[in-house]
Amino acid sequence: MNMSTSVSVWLAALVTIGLISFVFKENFYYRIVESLYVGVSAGHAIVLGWGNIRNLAIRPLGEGNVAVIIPIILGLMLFTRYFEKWHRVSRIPTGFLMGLGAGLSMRGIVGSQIIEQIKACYVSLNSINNILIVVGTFAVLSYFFFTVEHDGFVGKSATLGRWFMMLCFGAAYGSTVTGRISLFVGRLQFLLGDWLGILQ
Amino acid sequence: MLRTATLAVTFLAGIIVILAFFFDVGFLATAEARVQDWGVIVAAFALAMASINLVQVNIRRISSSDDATEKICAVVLLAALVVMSIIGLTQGPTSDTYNVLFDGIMAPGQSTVWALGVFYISSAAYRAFRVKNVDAGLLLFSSAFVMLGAVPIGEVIWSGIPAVSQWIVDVPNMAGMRGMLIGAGIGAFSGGLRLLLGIDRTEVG
Amino acid sequence: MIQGRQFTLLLFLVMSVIMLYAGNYVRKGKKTIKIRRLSAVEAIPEAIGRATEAGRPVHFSPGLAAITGLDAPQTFAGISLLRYIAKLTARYDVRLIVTIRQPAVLPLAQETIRQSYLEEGKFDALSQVDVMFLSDQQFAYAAAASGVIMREKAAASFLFGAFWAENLMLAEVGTQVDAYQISGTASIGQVPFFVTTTDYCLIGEELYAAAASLTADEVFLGAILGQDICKGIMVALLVVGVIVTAVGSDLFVRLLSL
Amino acid sequence: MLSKLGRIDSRVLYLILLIAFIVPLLCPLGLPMIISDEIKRTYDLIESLPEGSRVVVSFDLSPGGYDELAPACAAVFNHMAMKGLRLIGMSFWDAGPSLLDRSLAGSLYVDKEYGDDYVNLGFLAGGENAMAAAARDIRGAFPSDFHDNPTANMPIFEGVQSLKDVEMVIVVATGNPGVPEWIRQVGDPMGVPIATIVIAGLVADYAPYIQSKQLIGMIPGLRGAAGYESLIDMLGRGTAGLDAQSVAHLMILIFVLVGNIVYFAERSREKEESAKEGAA
Repeated sequence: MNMSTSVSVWLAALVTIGLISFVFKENFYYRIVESLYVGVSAGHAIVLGWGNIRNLAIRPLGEGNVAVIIPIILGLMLFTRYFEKWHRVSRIPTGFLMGLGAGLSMRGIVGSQIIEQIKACYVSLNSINNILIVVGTFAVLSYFFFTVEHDGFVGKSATLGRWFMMLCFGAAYGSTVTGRISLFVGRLQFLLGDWLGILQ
Repeated sequence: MLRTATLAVTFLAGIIVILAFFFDVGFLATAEARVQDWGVIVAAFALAMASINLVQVNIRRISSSDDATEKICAVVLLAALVVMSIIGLTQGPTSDTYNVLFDGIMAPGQSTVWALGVFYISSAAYRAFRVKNVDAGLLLFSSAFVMLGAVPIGEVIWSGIPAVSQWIVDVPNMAGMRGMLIGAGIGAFSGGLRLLLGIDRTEVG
Repeated sequence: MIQGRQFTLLLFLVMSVIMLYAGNYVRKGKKTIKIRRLSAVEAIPEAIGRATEAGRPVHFSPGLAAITGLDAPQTFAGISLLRYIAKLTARYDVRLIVTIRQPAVLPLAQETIRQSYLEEGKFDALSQVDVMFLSDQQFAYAAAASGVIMREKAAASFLFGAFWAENLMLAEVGTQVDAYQISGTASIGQVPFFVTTTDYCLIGEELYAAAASLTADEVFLGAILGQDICKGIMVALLVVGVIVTAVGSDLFVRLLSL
Repeated sequence: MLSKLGRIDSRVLYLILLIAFIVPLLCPLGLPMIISDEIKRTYDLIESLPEGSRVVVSFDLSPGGYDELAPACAAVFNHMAMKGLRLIGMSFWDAGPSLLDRSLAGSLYVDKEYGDDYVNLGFLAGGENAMAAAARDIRGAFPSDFHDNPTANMPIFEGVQSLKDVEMVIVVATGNPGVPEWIRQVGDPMGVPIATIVIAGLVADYAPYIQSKQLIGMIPGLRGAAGYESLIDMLGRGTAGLDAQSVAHLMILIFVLVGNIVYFAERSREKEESAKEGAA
C-alpha cells in the first residue's frame, strides 16, 4: 500500500470526497469545496481568455497590425454593460458574436444536418433495417408538425414517431447511465489507486 | 441609432460568412477571414465577462446575505478566482503552482460533480422508472439492452445482448435521432434567420 | 459559386423565403394559426386542480439558462408558460412558488406573475406567491430547489426551460413528495430523464409550440408555421427521393449532391 | 414489506450502489470485452495512414468528462505514436489544453520530438467560429502554442496551411461545440475524415452521422478504451474499470426491476381495496 505524497493528489482527494458527501447530506464542507472549484474554474477562463487576447490582439498590435484595433474596441465595448448610462453599447459586440454564430451554424446546418441526413435515407428498400430507417425518420418528422392536428394518417404516423423517439430516449438514457458510471469508476480509481494506493 | 447599429453589425457578421460559404469571390474570402479572426478576439473578451459577472453576483452575496455560510462561500469563491487568475497571469497556465490548482481543484471538482449523477440516476431508477404505458415500456426496453450491451456482463447473461444493443442504436435509435436532427436543424435555422434580421422578440445582449 | 454547394444554396434560399413569408403572414393577421393539442399542456389545469384540492402549493422552474445566448429562447418559452400557470393559480387561490437560478430572470418572472394576477383581478393574492432566487451555481440551485419542493410538499411541479445534468435531482424529489409533474425542455439530451420521471413531458420543439399556443405570440406562431412548411418540404424530399432511388435511379442522390 | 421497500431512503440505495462499485474494483472478475465496428473502423483508419501523416486532435472537453475519456485517449495516442503519426493538438474548451498536456505526458508521445512529432496549440475562444478560423489558417489562429512557443517555424506545420492539408481529425468530445460543429465547418466542406472519442452519453445522438458516413469512427468512453486497448495489445485503465462498470449497470437495472415490482404490487392492492370498498 503506497499512499500518495503529492500535494495535488491530496487536494483532489479532499475535493472529491467533499463533493461526494453532498449526496448523503448537504453540508458546510461541500459548500466550501464547491465554491473553491467554481472560483478556480472562473479564474482559469480569465487566464486562457487573456492568452488569446495577448496572442491575437496585443502582440500583433505591437508589431504594427493596426486592424486589430477594431476587435479590441468591440471587446472593450462589452464592458459598458456595467455602466448604467452606456449599457446598451454592449449590445453591438454581443450582436456581432451572435450574428457570426448564427451565420456559421445556418450555413453548416443546411448541408450537414439536413441534406446529408436526407441523402443518407436514399437506400434501396431491400432489408427490414433500411425500411425501418426511412419509416422512422418520416414518422418522427411527422410528430413535429404543430399546425396539423394529430388524427387520421398523421396521427398514426405521429404515434409511430413517438415510439421511435422512446427507443431513442431509451438508448440515450442507457448510454448516459453508462457514462455516469464510467465517471464514477474513474473517481474511485483515483481515490483507491492514485491517492490511497490500494489499487494497482 | 444604437439599435440600428446593433442590427447592422449582427446582420453583416452573419451574411458575410454565409455568402463566403457559397460564392468563391476574393473580397468575400478576405472579409470572412477578417470577421472570423475578430470573432475569436471578441469571444476572448466575452469569456472574461462571464467571470466578471460571477464576481458581481458574489460581491452582492457578501454584502446582502444574512447567512454566514453564504458569506463565507462567496469569499472563498472570490479568493479562489483571484488567486487562480494572478498565478495564471504572472506565471502562465503551464506553471507548476497553476497545475497544482488545476489538478487538485478544478479537474476533480468538475468530474466529481458530473459523476454524482449516477446517484440520482439510481434513485430515479428505483422510484420513478415505471412501466406505466407503451412509451415507458419501449424506453425501458431500449435502455436495458443498451446498458447491458455496454458492458461485458451483458454477454455473459445472454450472448445475443451486444448484437441487439448495437441494432437498437444503429437502426431505430438512428432513425429517430435523424428525424429529430432534421427537425432541430430547421428550428435552429429559423432562430438564426430571425436573429440576423432582428425580428426576434428576445433582445441581443 | 462553389462546386457542390448549389443545392445547399437553393434549399437555403427556399427555407429563408418561406420562413419570412410565414412570419409576415401571421403578423398581418391574415389567418389565425392553430397549434395542435399537446397533452402536456392540457394536463396543466388538472395538476393545478389537484393542488387546490390538496391545499398544497405549486412549484415552477423556468430552467437554468440565461436570457442571452443559445438557450435563451427556452427560458422565454418557460416564462410564457409561467404567465399561463400564474393565471390559473390566481384563479384557484393556490400558492405558487417559483425558483430561479439566473439573477436576470428574477425580475422577468416577478413582472410576469404580477401581470397575470392583475389580469385575473387577484392583486391581493400576490402575497401567496414566492419568487425565490436560490443560487447561480447549477447544483447549488438544484439542491436548494429540491429542498423547497420537499419542505413545501408541492402538489404540482412544472419544469419548463433549459435543464442539464441536475434535472434528475429536481424531478426525483418531485416523485418523492408525490407531486404531479409536467416538464418540457429543448435540451434533447435531458428529455429521456424527464420522460421517465415526470407525468408529462414536452419534447424538444414542443416547448416552443406550447408557449406559442398559450400566449398567441406572433413571432413564435410565425416561426412555427414557417418551420412546419419547411418540414413538409423535407418530408417530400425524403419520400420522393426514396421512391425514385428504390426504382433504381440515382437522380435524387445526384441532385442533393449538386 | 413491500410498502416499506417503496419508502426506502435514497441514501440506502446510494450505499448499495457504492458497494457495487468498490467490490469489483478490489476483486476483479476478469470479464471479456467485445469490440464494436465503430471502434474497429477508427483503428483501421489510423492503421491505414502512412508514417508522418498529420492528425489533428481537438480536445473539446470539460474536466467533467476527462475521467471517462482519458483511457481511450491514451490508447489512441499510443497507437498513433507507434505508427509514427504526427499529432497536432488544439482545443475550443478552456480546460482542454491542460488536459491534453496530461494525456500526452501519459502516452508514448512523451519520448517524441515536441514541435516535430506533436504539438499542443492551446485554446481558442469562440466555439464554432474559432474552429472555422483555425480550419482556414492553423498558424494564423494559433501564432503561439500552449507553452507560448511561436508556431511559425515548427517543422510539424511544413506544408500545412489549412485543415485541408491534414489526413484526419479526431474530436475528443463531451458536448457542444464538438462533433456536429467539426462536421459542419471542416468534415463536410473540406472533406477531411473525422473520428471521435466521445462520452458514452452522446453515442446514441451521433448514430445518424455514423450511418451517413459524416463521421468515420467512434470510440465510446471507457468501453471504447477497453476495446482499443485490446486491439493495440496494451491493457490499461479502460480494461481495469470494466468489472466495476458491469456490476454497477446490473445494480441500476435491479433497482428498476424492484421499483416496478413494488409499483405493480401496490397498484393491484389498491385496486383490490377499492373493489372491496365498492362491494361494501
